[in-house]
Amino acid sequence: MTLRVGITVFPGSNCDRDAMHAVALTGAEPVELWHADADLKGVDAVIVPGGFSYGDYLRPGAIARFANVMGEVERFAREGGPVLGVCNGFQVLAEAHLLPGALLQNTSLRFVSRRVPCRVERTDTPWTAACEAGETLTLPVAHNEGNYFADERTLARLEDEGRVVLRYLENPNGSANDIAGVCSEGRNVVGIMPHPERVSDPDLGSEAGLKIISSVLVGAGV
Amino acid sequence: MDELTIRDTYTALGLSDFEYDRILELMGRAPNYLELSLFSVMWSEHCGYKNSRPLLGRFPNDGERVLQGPGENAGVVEVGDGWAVAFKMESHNHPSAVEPYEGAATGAGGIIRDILAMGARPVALLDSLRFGPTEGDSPEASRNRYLLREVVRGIGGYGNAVGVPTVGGEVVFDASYSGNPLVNAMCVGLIRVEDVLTARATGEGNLVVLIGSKTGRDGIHGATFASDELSEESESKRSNVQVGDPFTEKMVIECCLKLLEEGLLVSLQDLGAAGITSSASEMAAKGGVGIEIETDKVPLRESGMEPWEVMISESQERMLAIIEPDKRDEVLVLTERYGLVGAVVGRVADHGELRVLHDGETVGSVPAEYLADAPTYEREVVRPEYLDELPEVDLNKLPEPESFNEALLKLLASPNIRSKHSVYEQYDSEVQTNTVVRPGADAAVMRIKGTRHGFAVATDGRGRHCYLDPRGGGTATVLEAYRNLSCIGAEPVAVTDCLNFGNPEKPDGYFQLAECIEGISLACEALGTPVVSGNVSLYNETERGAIHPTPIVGMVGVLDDVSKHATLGFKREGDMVIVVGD
Amino acid sequence: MLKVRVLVRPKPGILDPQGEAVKGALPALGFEGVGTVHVGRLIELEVESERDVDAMCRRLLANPTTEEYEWEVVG
Amino acid sequence: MLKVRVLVRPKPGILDPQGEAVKGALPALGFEGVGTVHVGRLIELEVESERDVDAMCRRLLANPTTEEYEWEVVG
Ligand SMILES: Nc1ncnc2c1ncn2[C@@H]1O[C@H](COP(=O)(O)OP(=O)(O)O)[C@@H](O)[C@H]1O
Repeated sequence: MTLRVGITVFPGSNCDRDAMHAVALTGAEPVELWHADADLKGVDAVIVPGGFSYGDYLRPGAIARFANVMGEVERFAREGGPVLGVCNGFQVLAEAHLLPGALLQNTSLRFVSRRVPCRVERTDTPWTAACEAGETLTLPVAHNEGNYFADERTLARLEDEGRVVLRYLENPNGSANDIAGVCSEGRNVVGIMPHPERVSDPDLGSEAGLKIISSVLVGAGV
Repeated sequence: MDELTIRDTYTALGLSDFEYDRILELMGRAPNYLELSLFSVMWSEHCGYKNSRPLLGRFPNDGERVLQGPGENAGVVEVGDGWAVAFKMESHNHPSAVEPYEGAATGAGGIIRDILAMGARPVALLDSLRFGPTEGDSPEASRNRYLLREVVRGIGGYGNAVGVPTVGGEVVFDASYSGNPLVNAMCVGLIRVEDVLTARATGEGNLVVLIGSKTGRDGIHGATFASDELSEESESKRSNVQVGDPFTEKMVIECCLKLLEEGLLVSLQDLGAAGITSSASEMAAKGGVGIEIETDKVPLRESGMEPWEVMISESQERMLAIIEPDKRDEVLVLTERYGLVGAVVGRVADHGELRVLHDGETVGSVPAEYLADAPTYEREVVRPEYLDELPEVDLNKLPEPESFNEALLKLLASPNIRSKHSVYEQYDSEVQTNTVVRPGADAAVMRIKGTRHGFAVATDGRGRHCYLDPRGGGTATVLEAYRNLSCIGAEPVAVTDCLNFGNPEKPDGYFQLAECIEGISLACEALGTPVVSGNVSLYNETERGAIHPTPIVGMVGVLDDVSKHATLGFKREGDMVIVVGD
Repeated sequence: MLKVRVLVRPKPGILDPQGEAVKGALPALGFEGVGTVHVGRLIELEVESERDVDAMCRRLLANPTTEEYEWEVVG
Repeated sequence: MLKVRVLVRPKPGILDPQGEAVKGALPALGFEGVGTVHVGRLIELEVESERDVDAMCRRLLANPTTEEYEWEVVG
């Protein structure tokens, strides 16, 4: 059976095609999920990709979360379906309250595009199952609002419950506790700022990110 | 209008007495204000290349791989496996001097649409930048820092959001650019050989469709403005500057590529300087047909716009397409799907004129070929005196530094040599996942998904060299780009350029322009790298004088196997270091 | 139509790097003696009734995790 | 210290893509009947005197090319 991974496309998404390419490299089938259609086309997992949905106007992710497709993504997530938000996708999931916290502007007040070493903190999520706990992945970040914020209580809770999934070893944006990615209480929804799809193709020199993209196949026993 | 007011009017529009007389002669009657506006924007230096066209003919344009040379929105060269790249460079110097963020952003947006107009998907951006010195506490240095910061933010703000990676460029500091920064953006697009489009209107009765944003009073007379010297007065013309919307541009890209994929377009053209006027008249002139535009059908952002304002508005993120009448509904369904304005605003006619209608009445009509054929000025090339007054420098007489280590560190820390990572880290250089070699190397290397092929691209410019020796500097600029590509393992194939110069009406400026073009041409001929597209930015002068003559060359090379490329940096201890060449 | 003005600002205690940057830039321009600075968002909209305005703010215009808002009818 | 509130908004006629995007989003949330929407900036600062505020607005807080501003002392 081929696993089918849906990739949402909002107006202004710009990593949707990259995510599809990476998903195809894992052997899964990428399925485009158009923002205006409240239809997940029966996919087994969903990736909300990076980009500038609705131009990032107002706040990144603020408008995209109300797109028709997001109602279905929320339902899918509540039912335990694996959902990965990458960069703008993380922002969308946070705005939709599928993940705690918010992504504020980088403390440098600048867009930051570089490779950052990150430590995989947890492998008990559908999007890190193929990684080794504690391993370092060098992943590209490219964002203006990646500075993870949550109030003290929420942060303490995230740490206690082991919900910090990915942590920067060199903090590029001022994130609280060097957080690069978190998961939901049910652990099925994961949001990360780095772009695994950009380091998933041997032709581009690194496959560090393929571990993340392909993890969902492990969980599904494919 | 009496004679004096007429003269005031055309002078205010930037037309000379000679040009006005020429218009009278061509038209055989006095033009009305709208018609005069059409001439004024189309005959500006920016659109009409009045001072440079005769000189540009010198560039070699042909080559085995060339599918499209100059004259279209971008040049196109074949890469292999049925793939081609379209590329062009363009300046946005004046807008960036006045409003650096939006000036740079709309510069990136404009060049992306040029590539799109060829039918290509934009896959890489480069930015070649020049600023005055940024070190120190002087107001000038602080202004230059502000320009640097905002220009870089503007390029990133647009390129990052629109999803085209910025993969290379340059930043150079020199006093001659103080108050007149150079912002040149280059875009490369990928296209199948058989899909290359031309901006040519054909088929009487075909429809003209405007796609993208609503039209506002943005940049009215911006093209004329771009051809003025910067002065106190231009500060007051600030309302000319347009605001970019990369979000809409992204939708314009996806929508137009979809329309092409579905075979719904006859022709496509971007709306740049001079807006609908330039796009429509160029498409009509090239196709040997006429175009009628109904200004009341153009969706407006502001109420009460006059027909002439609609015709020359430079509102960003708009494209003009020619379609067959029976494709109308399909086209409009798609523009709607992408959340864009899609409006039938005119039709192709057989009368050869650019005719403007409002509420059914003709409010102006000019033969398109007149608009597309601005008068050109050829001047005498006179060697400037400054070249003879340059101090002779004997390198052997320079004192040796006391400490070579210190001298080396000082050199490495100097603004023009030190790492530019603080600039390119603000650019997304990897979106689209084709970037094989990212910024920080001699050239960027891009792969073509699904093939082993790739291409490499670099920009170079040598303003000071061109000032001291215009011809030699022009040649050296091409050679530098050629070396950058060679070093990375690519076979250089073609060139785009942006000619940034001072006032060509002054003998020094004209000489520099002519000689740099000669130098570039000599190098391109010797190396077999034809010039397939380019852009000219003249009148780069402030009260303090002209910038250094700064032709920027963007060169593209091909790699048959993209995995076989070299990167910078010593790899292993014990490896040998070899110097090649003189 | 009613004209409504919405002010959105970072919640107290939330890091406001933009505000800090503005505060940091002012002395260099010769403006001394500036205390705290905060940067937020201004949204001005025309609505038919004020009934929905609060819901718009809560659901879209402000992010309750990091921002607070106030609004008033101004015309 | 005086508390000053500065409102910065796009000049009339200047493209306001943020405002357009918000306007476009509201119906999907079930809020109909919204007219124009404009998004700008709110800056709140403490100053010792109001003397310099206008100059601050002109030189730093607003971009005179594309934006207009107003300010008032609020406390
Ligand atoms: N404005 C810029 N935008 C993007 N990349 C840049 C820019 N300026 C410099 N770079 C990148 O930094 C690297 C070094 O640039 P430069 O010092 O001009 O190289 P070189 O002197 O080797 O030609 C190159 O990879 C170049 O593409």
